[in-house]
Amino acid sequence: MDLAAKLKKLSLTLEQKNNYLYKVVVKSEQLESLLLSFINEFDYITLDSINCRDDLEDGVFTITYCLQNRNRDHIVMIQTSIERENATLPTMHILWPQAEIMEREMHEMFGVNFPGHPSLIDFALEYWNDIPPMRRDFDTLEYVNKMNPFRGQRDDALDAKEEMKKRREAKKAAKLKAEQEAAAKEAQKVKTNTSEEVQR
Amino acid sequence: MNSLFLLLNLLPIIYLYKFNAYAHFSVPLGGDFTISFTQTPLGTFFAYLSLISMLLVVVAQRGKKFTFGYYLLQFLLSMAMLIIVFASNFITFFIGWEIMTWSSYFIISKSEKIDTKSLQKYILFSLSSAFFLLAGMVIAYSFANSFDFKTLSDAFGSIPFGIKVSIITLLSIAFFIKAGVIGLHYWVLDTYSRAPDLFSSILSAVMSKMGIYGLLLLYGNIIGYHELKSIYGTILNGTTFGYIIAWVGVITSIIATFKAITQDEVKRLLAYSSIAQLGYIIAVVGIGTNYAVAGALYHTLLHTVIKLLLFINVAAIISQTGKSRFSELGGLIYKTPISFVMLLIGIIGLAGMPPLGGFASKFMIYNATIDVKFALILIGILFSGAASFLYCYKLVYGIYLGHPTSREIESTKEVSYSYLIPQIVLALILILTGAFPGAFIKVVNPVLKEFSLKSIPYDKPSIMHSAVGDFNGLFIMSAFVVIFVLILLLVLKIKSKATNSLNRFDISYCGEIPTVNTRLHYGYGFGTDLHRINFANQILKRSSSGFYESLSTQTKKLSELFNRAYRGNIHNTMIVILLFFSILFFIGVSQ
Amino acid sequence: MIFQIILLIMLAYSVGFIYFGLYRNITARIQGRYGPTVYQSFYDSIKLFCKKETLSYGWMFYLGPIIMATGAVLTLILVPVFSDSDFLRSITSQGNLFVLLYLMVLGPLGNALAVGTGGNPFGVMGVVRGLTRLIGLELPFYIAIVGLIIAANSSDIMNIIDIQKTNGLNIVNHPLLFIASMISMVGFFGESPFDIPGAPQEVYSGPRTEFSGKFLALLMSQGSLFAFAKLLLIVDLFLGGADSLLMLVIKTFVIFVSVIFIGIVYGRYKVEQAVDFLMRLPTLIAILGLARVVWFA
Amino acid sequence: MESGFYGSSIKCKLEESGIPNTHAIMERVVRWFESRSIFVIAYGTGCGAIEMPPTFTSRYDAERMGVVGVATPRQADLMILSGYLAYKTLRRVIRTYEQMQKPKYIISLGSCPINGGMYWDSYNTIKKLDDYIPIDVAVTGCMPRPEAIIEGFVLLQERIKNGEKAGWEKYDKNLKFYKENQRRVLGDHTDPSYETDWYNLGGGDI
Repeated sequence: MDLAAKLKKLSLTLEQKNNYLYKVVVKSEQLESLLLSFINEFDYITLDSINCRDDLEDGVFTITYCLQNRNRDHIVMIQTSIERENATLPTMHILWPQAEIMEREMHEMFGVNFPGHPSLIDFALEYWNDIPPMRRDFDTLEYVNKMNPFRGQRDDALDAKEEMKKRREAKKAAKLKAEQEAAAKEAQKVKTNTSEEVQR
Repeated sequence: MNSLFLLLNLLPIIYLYKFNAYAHFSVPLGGDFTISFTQTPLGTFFAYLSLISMLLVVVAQRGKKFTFGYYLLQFLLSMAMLIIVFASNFITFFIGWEIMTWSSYFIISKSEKIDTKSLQKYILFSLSSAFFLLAGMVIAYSFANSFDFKTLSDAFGSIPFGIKVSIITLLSIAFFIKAGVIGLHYWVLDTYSRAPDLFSSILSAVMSKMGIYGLLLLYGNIIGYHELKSIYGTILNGTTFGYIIAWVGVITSIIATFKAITQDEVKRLLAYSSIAQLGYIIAVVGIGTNYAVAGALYHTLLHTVIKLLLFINVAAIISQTGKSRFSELGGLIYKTPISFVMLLIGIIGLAGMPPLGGFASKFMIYNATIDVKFALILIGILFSGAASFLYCYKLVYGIYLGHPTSREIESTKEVSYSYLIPQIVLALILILTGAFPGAFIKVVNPVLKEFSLKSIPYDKPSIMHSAVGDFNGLFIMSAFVVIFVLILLLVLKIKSKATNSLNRFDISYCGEIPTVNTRLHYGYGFGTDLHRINFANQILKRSSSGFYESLSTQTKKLSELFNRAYRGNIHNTMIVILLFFSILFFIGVSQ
Repeated sequence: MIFQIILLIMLAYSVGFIYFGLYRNITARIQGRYGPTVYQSFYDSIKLFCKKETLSYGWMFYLGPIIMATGAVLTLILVPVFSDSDFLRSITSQGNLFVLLYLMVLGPLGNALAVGTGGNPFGVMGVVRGLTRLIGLELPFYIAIVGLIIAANSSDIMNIIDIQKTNGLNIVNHPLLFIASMISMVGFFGESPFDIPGAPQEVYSGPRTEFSGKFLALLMSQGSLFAFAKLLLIVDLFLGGADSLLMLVIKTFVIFVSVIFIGIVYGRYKVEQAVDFLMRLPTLIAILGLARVVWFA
Repeated sequence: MESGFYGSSIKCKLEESGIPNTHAIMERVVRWFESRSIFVIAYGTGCGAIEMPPTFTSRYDAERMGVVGVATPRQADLMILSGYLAYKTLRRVIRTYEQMQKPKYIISLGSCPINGGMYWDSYNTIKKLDDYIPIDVAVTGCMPRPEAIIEGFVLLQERIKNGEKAGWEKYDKNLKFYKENQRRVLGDHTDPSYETDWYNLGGGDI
């Protein structure tokens, strides 16, 4: 497709994931100009999402912009990677208005900074004073245990294993009892029959 | 100095008290021109009205810095109004009218908020009213050969029909301009809102009533309602003339009411509301039955009282806070409680609610219209009355209720006593007229006799009689008070305690807490719903200003034309002047 | 006479509450529910009176509901109850129809002051919508009232009742006026489609947003009194009053139920839609009825 | 039918209360009225909100027990918290609860308010709601059916009628405990410490 040719000029490769999903990998310096050209020249008017992946091992965030053009027949993923510490990205809310809230969420969850963003205020977490929760070095379980520990068991609570064993035994005993009673009934029946015969 | 002018304003009242009815004295100026006065009951009523309200305004002006000239002009104005109400011929009336115009003009020009445009508006409209008056009286003179009211009214029957109509129309327009009928109200708003705050009360309460006095004098005294009936014929049970004037009044009141609701400036709202209230009066002035005249007079009195109260109150608040818009004021109820109560009494009167006097006058007006079966007129009045609740509520809410809109408002103190005393006096008058509505009939009956209408039955001051049923003001007020007190005691006895909220920002606001930047005062969005209602929108989107603007531009063009004629050498000018005089000469010959 | 007044208030209180209970029941049945007991509104009011806390925003807020209740009681005692007996006749003769028309608005305005003092913008929004709706709502009602007054040539309700004795009920003589005033009544009872001012969804239950405990209870009680007074007024004006308690209850109940049945099947108008509607069809009907009174009677 | 039933129950209660103590009797009567009319503010915090409409509308008609929905916390006696609460929600919930007028009760729906439920390891969801505000009746289940909710209403009504110690009394008694729990999770931003100096501008005093 002609998009590949256009990207060739920018010395970028367009690799095809499947028949509707394409992917471009760019350096973080190129990103802004590329996105500009995508909306201006290639007419990709829709920004589906901005995704962030925390590659702790490489010490980078991998950011992915998913774009669609007018005839919504395929998606182009523009992928770039930025440093983890004091990570910074250009804000895209001028090109795509919906980018504002996506970037706001990313800033809150990963601590990525967007210079010139109009509203980088609290989004879902109010007054968050820990490291951003979606980073992989943020230990969720520890945080949860610190903030709101589990509810301890009630003082009249019972040990589950013991209870199960007791119940099983009780069941067994009941079964056994029932069998014995049945046997006794049988015996009685026989006795009565014999006694009748005796009367006759 | 203030006390001196207090005395000066007090003197005529005392003098008037020992003045006997139908006293007459005149100063001949040679020819038909005489300055002559007669004390009629109608004139006495209006004289008392203007003098007492002037006195109260002077009381309110105590302790403020007004120049000697200001006081002098104000005194001149009140004297001018005395001349008007006691004049017994057109010359005297006209002189008084002119003095009133000019003195008020100079007072208004002393305001710091005034600008040239509105000053020009005021003087232009006042002068045009004076010229209409002049034209009317000159035509009348040319047929009756006398400026005197009495001789004119005797000779009026013999005047040809067209001339009668033209005289009535010219004089009516002259007075309509003063009263600010819709279409001729262009000057009212800017003047009322830009004039000195205390003088606005005089403008609205007293000077507009001079128009009403003129109308009553013209229809009742000079021409006479029977004459009007014979001129215009009858419709339903009243006169056609009355029907036309009534429609003028009703349309005025409805349009002004809807305009008033959407105003953001306090004094502009009051200006519109006073136009609307005068609309009620004009609606019944023309009808000319005894109840109609009584209603007109009664509403004149009460509107004077109410508008004085409201304007003085608003002037006090403006001087205290320096703010004059609803979107800037608000939340003053616990800062200035006495003023709040005064304004509350004022708007209850303005809305015409039963316990206070405002209802009695409106009741008379309703009866007058039912008496002559002008159903649509009555419905129009009732309708604009229902709409007027909105601006009454806006007035009290925007200033006193809701949340304070700025930090300065928070530190407001109670207004000074020189403002409060007149308000208290006026509020007492309102309450008394509410309790004893019938007492006013004693004042009206002589006027009715003067107009040769049959008088209204009167037995007790607390009972208001009318053609279609009567009501007992004292009973309703006392019942209201008693029930109120009982329920209050009941509620106080109930065991569930009412704890006072620590702060007024602790409102249930969907779980959020409003901050400084949250706009909690609804004064911002008040009356915006009206624009979405078709009927109201039709009224609100039109305005008379466009017409007058175009008129002024056309006049400018015309003057350009004349200017071109005068430009150049002296000969053309001479020729133009010669032509003009020759035309005049030929006209003179031809007659 | 005091005894009679107390009797009347008790009657109106109980009857009003039972009517509102029936109203809730009928609504429930129409919606396919079982519905609460008939005395539910009474329970609610008692509960609210006995709340341990009640929030107030200063003396004006305190007095507002009391003014409203006063207006309701005054309206109630000024409407004639029985057509023949001289029950409270000495009081009802003190006022007339115009006094009632204005007393019906006095209470809500008094309460509006309290709402403004509370300072909740939702409450004031509700008040403004209510007053705006009133512009449209009063028009057909006023026309109907004026028509009746001109027809009877008296604004005294007793005379209107007496005239109906001689020449037929007004509902028969002036059906158009009756229809118009009933459409207004739907609004006066705060029924759909004219119930925007107190809408819980749109304006956060409007004027009553900040009221709690005994104030809310007071508002509810005066509402039932006021409703009964309005029903009495309609019965007196159009159904020729009631000569016995039974007839009174029957006639008022018939009016009440018909109002419910009109109101219950409609959605909720916006305020401008409501006013536009009221200014078109009901006003036209009322004007026709008025014309019939003024010219062809 | 209910009225008859409850009426008889009141009568027998009075009989067993021995010496007729008018004050106690009045208390009982008032409590009975309170139990018969409950105004609900339904706070849809989580997925449980979807069970609210069928509870209050034609299918399971809660109004027949005098349980009616209202819009504002000022008029409400009972707050229904349906489902899990994020910290952000918890702040509003506390605000709303403190705006309700006493006596006031809370019903929590679902297992999330009890022990976190499926959000047991979420960094933004509280586990034990009763640490922050007192819960009168906790209806378990994920989600509880409307029948269960109505069961909760009936239980609450019984408790009110018997005059058992209600949640708001606990909240008043150990306010310190609740407040410090709230402060632990919400930081120093719990109500009423949204400090603007507007906040201390007093209203009018009677």
